[in-house]
Amino acid sequence: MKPRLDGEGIALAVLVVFVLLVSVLPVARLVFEAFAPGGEFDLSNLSAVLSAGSTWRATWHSLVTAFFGTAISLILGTVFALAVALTDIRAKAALVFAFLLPLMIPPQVTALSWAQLAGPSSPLLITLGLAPPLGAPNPLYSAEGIILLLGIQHAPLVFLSVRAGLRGLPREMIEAARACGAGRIFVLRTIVLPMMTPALVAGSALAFVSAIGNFGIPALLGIPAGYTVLPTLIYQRLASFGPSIISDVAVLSILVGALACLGFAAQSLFVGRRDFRTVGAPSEALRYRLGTARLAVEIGAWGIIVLILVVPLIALLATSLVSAYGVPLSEKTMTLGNYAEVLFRQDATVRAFRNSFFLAAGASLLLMLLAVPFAALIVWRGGRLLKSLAMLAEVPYALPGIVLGIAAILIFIRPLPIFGLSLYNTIWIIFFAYLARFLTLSLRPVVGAVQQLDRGLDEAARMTGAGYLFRLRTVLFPLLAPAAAAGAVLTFMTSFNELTVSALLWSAGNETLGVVVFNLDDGGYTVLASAVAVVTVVAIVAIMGVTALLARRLPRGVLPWAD
Amino acid sequence: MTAITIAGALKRFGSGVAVDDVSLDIAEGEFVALLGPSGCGKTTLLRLIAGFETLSAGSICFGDRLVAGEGAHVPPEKRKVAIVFQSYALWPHMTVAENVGYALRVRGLGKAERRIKIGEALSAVELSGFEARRPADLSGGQRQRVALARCLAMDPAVILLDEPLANLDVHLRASMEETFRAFHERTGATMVYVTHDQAEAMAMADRIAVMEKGRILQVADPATLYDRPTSEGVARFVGNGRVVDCVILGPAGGDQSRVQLFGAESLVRASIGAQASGSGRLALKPERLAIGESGFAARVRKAVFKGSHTLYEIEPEAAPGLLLPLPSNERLAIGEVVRVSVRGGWLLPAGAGAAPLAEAA
Amino acid sequence: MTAITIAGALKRFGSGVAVDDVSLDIAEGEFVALLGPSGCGKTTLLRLIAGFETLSAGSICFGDRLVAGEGAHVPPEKRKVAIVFQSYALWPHMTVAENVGYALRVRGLGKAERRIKIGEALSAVELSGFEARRPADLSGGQRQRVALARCLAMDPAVILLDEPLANLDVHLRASMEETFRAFHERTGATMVYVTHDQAEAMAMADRIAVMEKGRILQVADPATLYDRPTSEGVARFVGNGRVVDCVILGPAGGDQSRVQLFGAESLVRASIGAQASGSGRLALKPERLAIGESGFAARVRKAVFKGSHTLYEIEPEAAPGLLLPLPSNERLAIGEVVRVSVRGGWLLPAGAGAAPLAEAA
Amino acid sequence: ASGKLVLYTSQPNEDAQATVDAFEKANPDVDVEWVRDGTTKVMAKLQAEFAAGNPQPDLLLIADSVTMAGLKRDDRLMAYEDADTTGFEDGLYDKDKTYFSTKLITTGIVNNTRAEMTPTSWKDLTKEEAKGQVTMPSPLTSGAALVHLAAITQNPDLGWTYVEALAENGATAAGGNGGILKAVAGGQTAYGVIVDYLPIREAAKGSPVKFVFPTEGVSAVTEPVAILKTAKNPEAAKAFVDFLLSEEGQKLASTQGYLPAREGVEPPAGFPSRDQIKLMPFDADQALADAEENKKRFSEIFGG
Ligand SMILES: Nc1ncnc2c1ncn2[C@@H]1O[C@H](COP(=O)(O)OP(=O)(O)OP(=O)(O)O)[C@@H](O)[C@H]1O
Ligand SMILES: Nc1ncnc2c1ncn2[C@@H]1O[C@H](COP(=O)(O)OP(=O)(O)OP(=O)(O)O)[C@@H](O)[C@H]1O
Ligand SMILES: [Mg+2]
Ligand SMILES: [Mg+2]
Repeated sequence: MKPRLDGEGIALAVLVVFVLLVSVLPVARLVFEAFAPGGEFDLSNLSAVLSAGSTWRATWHSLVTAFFGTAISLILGTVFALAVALTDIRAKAALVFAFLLPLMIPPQVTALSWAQLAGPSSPLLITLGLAPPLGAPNPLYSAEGIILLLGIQHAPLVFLSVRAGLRGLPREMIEAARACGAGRIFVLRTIVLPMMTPALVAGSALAFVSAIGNFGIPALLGIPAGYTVLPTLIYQRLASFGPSIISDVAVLSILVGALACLGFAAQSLFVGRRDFRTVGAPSEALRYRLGTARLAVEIGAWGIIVLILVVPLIALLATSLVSAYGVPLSEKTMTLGNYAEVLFRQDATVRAFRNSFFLAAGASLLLMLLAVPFAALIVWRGGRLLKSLAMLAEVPYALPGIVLGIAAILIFIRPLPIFGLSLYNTIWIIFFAYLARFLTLSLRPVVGAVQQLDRGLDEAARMTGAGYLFRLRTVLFPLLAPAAAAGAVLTFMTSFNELTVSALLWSAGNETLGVVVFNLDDGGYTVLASAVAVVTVVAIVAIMGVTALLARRLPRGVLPWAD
Repeated sequence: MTAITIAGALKRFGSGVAVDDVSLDIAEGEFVALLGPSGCGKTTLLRLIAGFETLSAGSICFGDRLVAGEGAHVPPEKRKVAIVFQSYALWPHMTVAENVGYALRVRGLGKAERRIKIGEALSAVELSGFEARRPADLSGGQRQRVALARCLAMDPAVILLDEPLANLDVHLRASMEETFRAFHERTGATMVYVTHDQAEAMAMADRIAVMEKGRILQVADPATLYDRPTSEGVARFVGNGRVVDCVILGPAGGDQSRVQLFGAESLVRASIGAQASGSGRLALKPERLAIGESGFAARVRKAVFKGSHTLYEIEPEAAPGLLLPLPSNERLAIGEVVRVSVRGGWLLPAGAGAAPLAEAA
Repeated sequence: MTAITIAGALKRFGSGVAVDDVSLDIAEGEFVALLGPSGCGKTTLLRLIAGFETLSAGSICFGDRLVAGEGAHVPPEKRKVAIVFQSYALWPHMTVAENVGYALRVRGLGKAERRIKIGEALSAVELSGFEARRPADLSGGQRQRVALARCLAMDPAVILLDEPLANLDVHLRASMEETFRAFHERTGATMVYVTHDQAEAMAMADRIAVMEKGRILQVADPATLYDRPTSEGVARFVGNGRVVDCVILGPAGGDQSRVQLFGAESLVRASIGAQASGSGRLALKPERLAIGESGFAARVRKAVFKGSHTLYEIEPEAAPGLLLPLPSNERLAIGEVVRVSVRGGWLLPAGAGAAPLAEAA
Repeated sequence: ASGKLVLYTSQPNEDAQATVDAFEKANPDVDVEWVRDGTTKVMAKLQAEFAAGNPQPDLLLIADSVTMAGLKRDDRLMAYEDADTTGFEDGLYDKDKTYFSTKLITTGIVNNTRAEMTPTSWKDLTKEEAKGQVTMPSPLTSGAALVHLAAITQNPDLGWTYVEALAENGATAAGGNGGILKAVAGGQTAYGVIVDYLPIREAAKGSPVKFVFPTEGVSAVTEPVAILKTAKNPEAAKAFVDFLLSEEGQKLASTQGYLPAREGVEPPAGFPSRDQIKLMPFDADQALADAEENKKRFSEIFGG
């Protein structure tokens, strides 16, 4: 086929350049560092790292925790998505809202609050007078604990992806099966879930890659138990001395990237051969009547919400209301001083809110705009170039944030060749890193959605002579809006209190919320850190609430929490 | 015994009424066709029977069992009815064989047995050899046939079919009609068949229910429906009929009446108790008109070649503006004036035009 | 001037061939119908013309412009053709009005103007008042009509229609046919119309291309196709025809021949240069058979009520096992022996059965 | 001195701000830009900058002398021969004057006030009462913990046998000092090994913890300051070092709640007086040489 410079060709070129820039460049820079530390070709680091037993032990641990963690995310996220999308349970919007919020609570907080719940005492339990005596080793400090928390932390990724998929399911598909006499479970097993494969796979791939790259949870729960995974190993390497650190870390990062690509390979394996295109229009949402089981399901759902959201949130809240960590919360000790301190006295907090909002909103919007054409090109046009680009886009998300930060420093510390201006020490380097890191988060749900789309809908628009951009705007975007919005929500929420990438890249005036929370916490001001975290959650709730008010102006199904 | 009893069924969508006070008894083993214009509520009625929609009012019983209405709603999977969807609703992730064999899997049949039944069903729809294809790789008509095979393989007691042959050519259609008839004879299943194609309905159904705007106008066997419609709607809808004004001159023995039509006198059939005089409404079918020596004068306005014959449209001189279809093998020129005799019309019962009769035969 | 020239078009799907060496010239403003059994490649051919599929071999030109083949492939949006999809492909997120008005928006028309055109298109398909509905809330036939309206509103120079009336009842169909014809006359658009319904094709098309298994068997005007098929396939497919063996007795003046059929002698039409003797193949249409005093003896096997007439199947005594359709208004009993005369058959050109002729009229 | 000065530090935000403010007040012409992060992150950032050949800071003010010894080994530091070290013990600055201690952050024992025992000696942590109740920062992630491990193992009375005894008693090693404070204040464990200022400061605010200086002595990280060889503004950097080592700078450290390194400066409230605090002997260069070996051995003992 002759190269054409039409809208699609231009879009393709833009996307290729974008992915090369934000995904391939950092990865390539790391690979370069692995093979040629400091610019000179030298494989001694590579072989040293790869021959160390600890490397492979950590790799294995990473695989195990990510795999089982993903399994938990998959189950939890899918069950929630099914309950919300296909049944007549009540208060769906609130449920979705509550299910997504844990994305906003730093995993360390969740881990800690659960550890406290299982452990001998906590501000909450002491306050209630239920604190057990200082006691036995905590069961959460184990591989199982890591798996459990990874599973919970990433369940919303699966949830959003599957829910967007379920919106496109024509109801006749289910009805035809019911007419065959199939009961609910059978329909679920043979029709709904298989047809949701693209969404399920997209969601689990995200969960898997997130679990591979997660640092907070294994750091908190794994290190005490002597259970090292790749990101914690990388962190430990960084804490050592000597000139080969960056190279060592680069080698380990390549391993992480390889594991992430494994997830992607599994994804193509699952989706590649089968067909999920639904012909015709998706109909309005289905409502399975649960009858008497409804109450039980509702109680179960809210029970899970209590565990994954309310408990950590209360712990966070309790901590933010006392003057010093460990002080029991009572009428006398309760104070709003921490809030006053972070909100009114430390201008860094407010600045960080502004920065993080700008970064998160900017990155999620830009990535959403790119994800739709990119996903359509990947699925409909195919080709090896696009497939490998899609795979490479996954890697920066899987890398521990600190490594991506290092890669960004390696690339941007010198002024840009042509423009002569330097991104280093500006907010733009963080923005760049966010684009690199969250591209896949925005992209995956949309790819899943395109795989389910009837291509005729685009063809019908082409017939009218509509150009590429016009079609994008009027047909593809609205049709893919639920999935694109799911991706944007994921991106926004995860980047809003992102820590590990910005920790290396921030500079004075360009703090992010994550950095502020971490710096407070690290400096021993846990109560202030908790206060900022609570304010962050409140801000997110407010933002979600405002968007819900605007929901009527958006295409249906765009906002997961406004049905 | 009645297999399905629909009593006063009503279905609202928002402010609109899709099915409006429909009552219909369907006997066991009966083959009933639902006939009516697009958007008249056929699909909705079928979906109500299958249980995919809940009734806004009325009730539906299967035998003695109340399945919908009065607070009850038996879910579709418990109703044991098979359905072929207008949109096929094939599962894209399954092969043709898996689609067809789904119900058998639900029933827990073994693999070998399943394969045999799938093979039978596919060969009944002339799709042997397509087992391993995906629905997306089939032509429209092939998809429709897979949907049919899926239904046939279920061996159900009640089958609901929603325009199952719409995308097939005449020959395949004839052969599918044959398949249905054979299936119906073999299994004695009760069938409700939605179609917009009258020939199909006439050819296969024991009884036909004609619907319009959510209501049933008439339920009767094909010949009755064709020859003795009880309402103008049915007279018009079935067999490309026309309803014209005439003057009743008086009864003519048997069920005949004499009428004056477009200035000429004709003998027509009339229902028992039809009016004896005054003005009446006469239902005419195209093939009841014949060009000859006698009859009223009409001008040929249009000719459409139909293969086996040409369909003319004629305009009676006595009723300018009214166009009547008339099939003929003769060659007529546009503008030519011919004499047309009426070989049998049907004098509609009085008041048939005003209120459509929702009545079971 | 030719609007579309298809030369040796071939389309493979995996190992199968969906469109096989098809050549067809379509003149500007012509109305061509593609007729053929399910799965014969009609949709694929249409998609090739529209540009949604790439050719495996051959070429397609619009006027002098090469749009597909020989390494070129003009994308669909640049071809300026409108298409109505068999699966409708309505945009679920838009209202009916937005669906219909999409092309106008593409062209940058103002809101007011758009509204007028949308209103016109919708009223042409009898869907006025449905502007604000979503496709999901429409019946099957209504969806199909929205797809039609969307296409009409585009005012295109070339229109491709893929079974656009499959889900409509006879009356709506007739009225849509009328709409198409009027549209065609008004705009002079070139139309390619896929259908499995012969009557539709006969009634509307200037020429009809009959397809079978990916190949074009014959392209001709409706009457020729009906009366003078060049191959057994066409003879059988069009007008519910049958092809039977006969013995040619000799020419009988004009284009007539005398043949011996089932033991009786008949006069039939024959192509110029038809065989003068020996055994031949005779194409029969049901309405060419008539029950009377003379002719061959046949037994009535089956009767299907068709409303305007009854379609009998008769079995010639001289050819047991062969069933011929025969429409009649007479009442015949099953098993009765009747005499059937042939009022006109068509002696197929020699070799017509062996190799289908892909030829333009 | 004048111009722009870039400082990388691991001091807590508030302290860093106070230090910079005080310095700028004394040197109004210098404009200090500072970046604050955990030691590991600061070092990772710095290493990446080294690798890219463009280190940004003039000046480092980070946790421990071992890290500085490493940088010195890699020839990254500039010697400041003329630095005024009066009042500083010998061990508190590099003999080549490349880095200088600015304060003493000692590592001792913290216990929850609800704990059964109040430990006084390192060895108390190996007793039955403390079984499974001790947590400490991991030398794999915390610089202070690595220094502490080196000091313990360099101490002939304690050594590796003591470390092994701790492990046998079910002690855990996790993360950094912040986590230890949370674990002990939150009551997950009764005892912790921790740097002094965190529990002392929190106890003053009412947190249920108590800090103990064990009888054998404490290890200390000294938050050394150093000038990079690549410093773009060495004059201002030297002025900053001078300020930190001056009596005024040391008093500031004291008001921030740290033990000043310079003799004769009043310690902050809650601390015993300087002469009552016993420091375990410590050899930074040796510690650097042993670092990898120590980490390996530690992780063998504690797993991971
Ligand atoms: N994507 C595909 N992959 C493989 N085979 C295909 C594909 N699309 C169509 N076919 C096959 O090509 C042949 C022609 O299909 P096409 O859709 O053109 O038929 P059609 O004439 O439109 O039939 P219908 O009247 O049933 O719609 C069929 O046998 C079909 O199974
Ligand atoms: N979900 C819905 N919401 C609102 N109106 C609906 C809905 N479904 C159907 N309708 C309307 O109800 C009426 C009956 O629809 P139905 O699908 O039963 O028609 P139908 O007789 O099957 O027509 P067709 O022959 O065109 O398929 C139509 O006017 C349709 O627009
Ligand atoms: Mg319908
Ligand atoms: Mg087709």
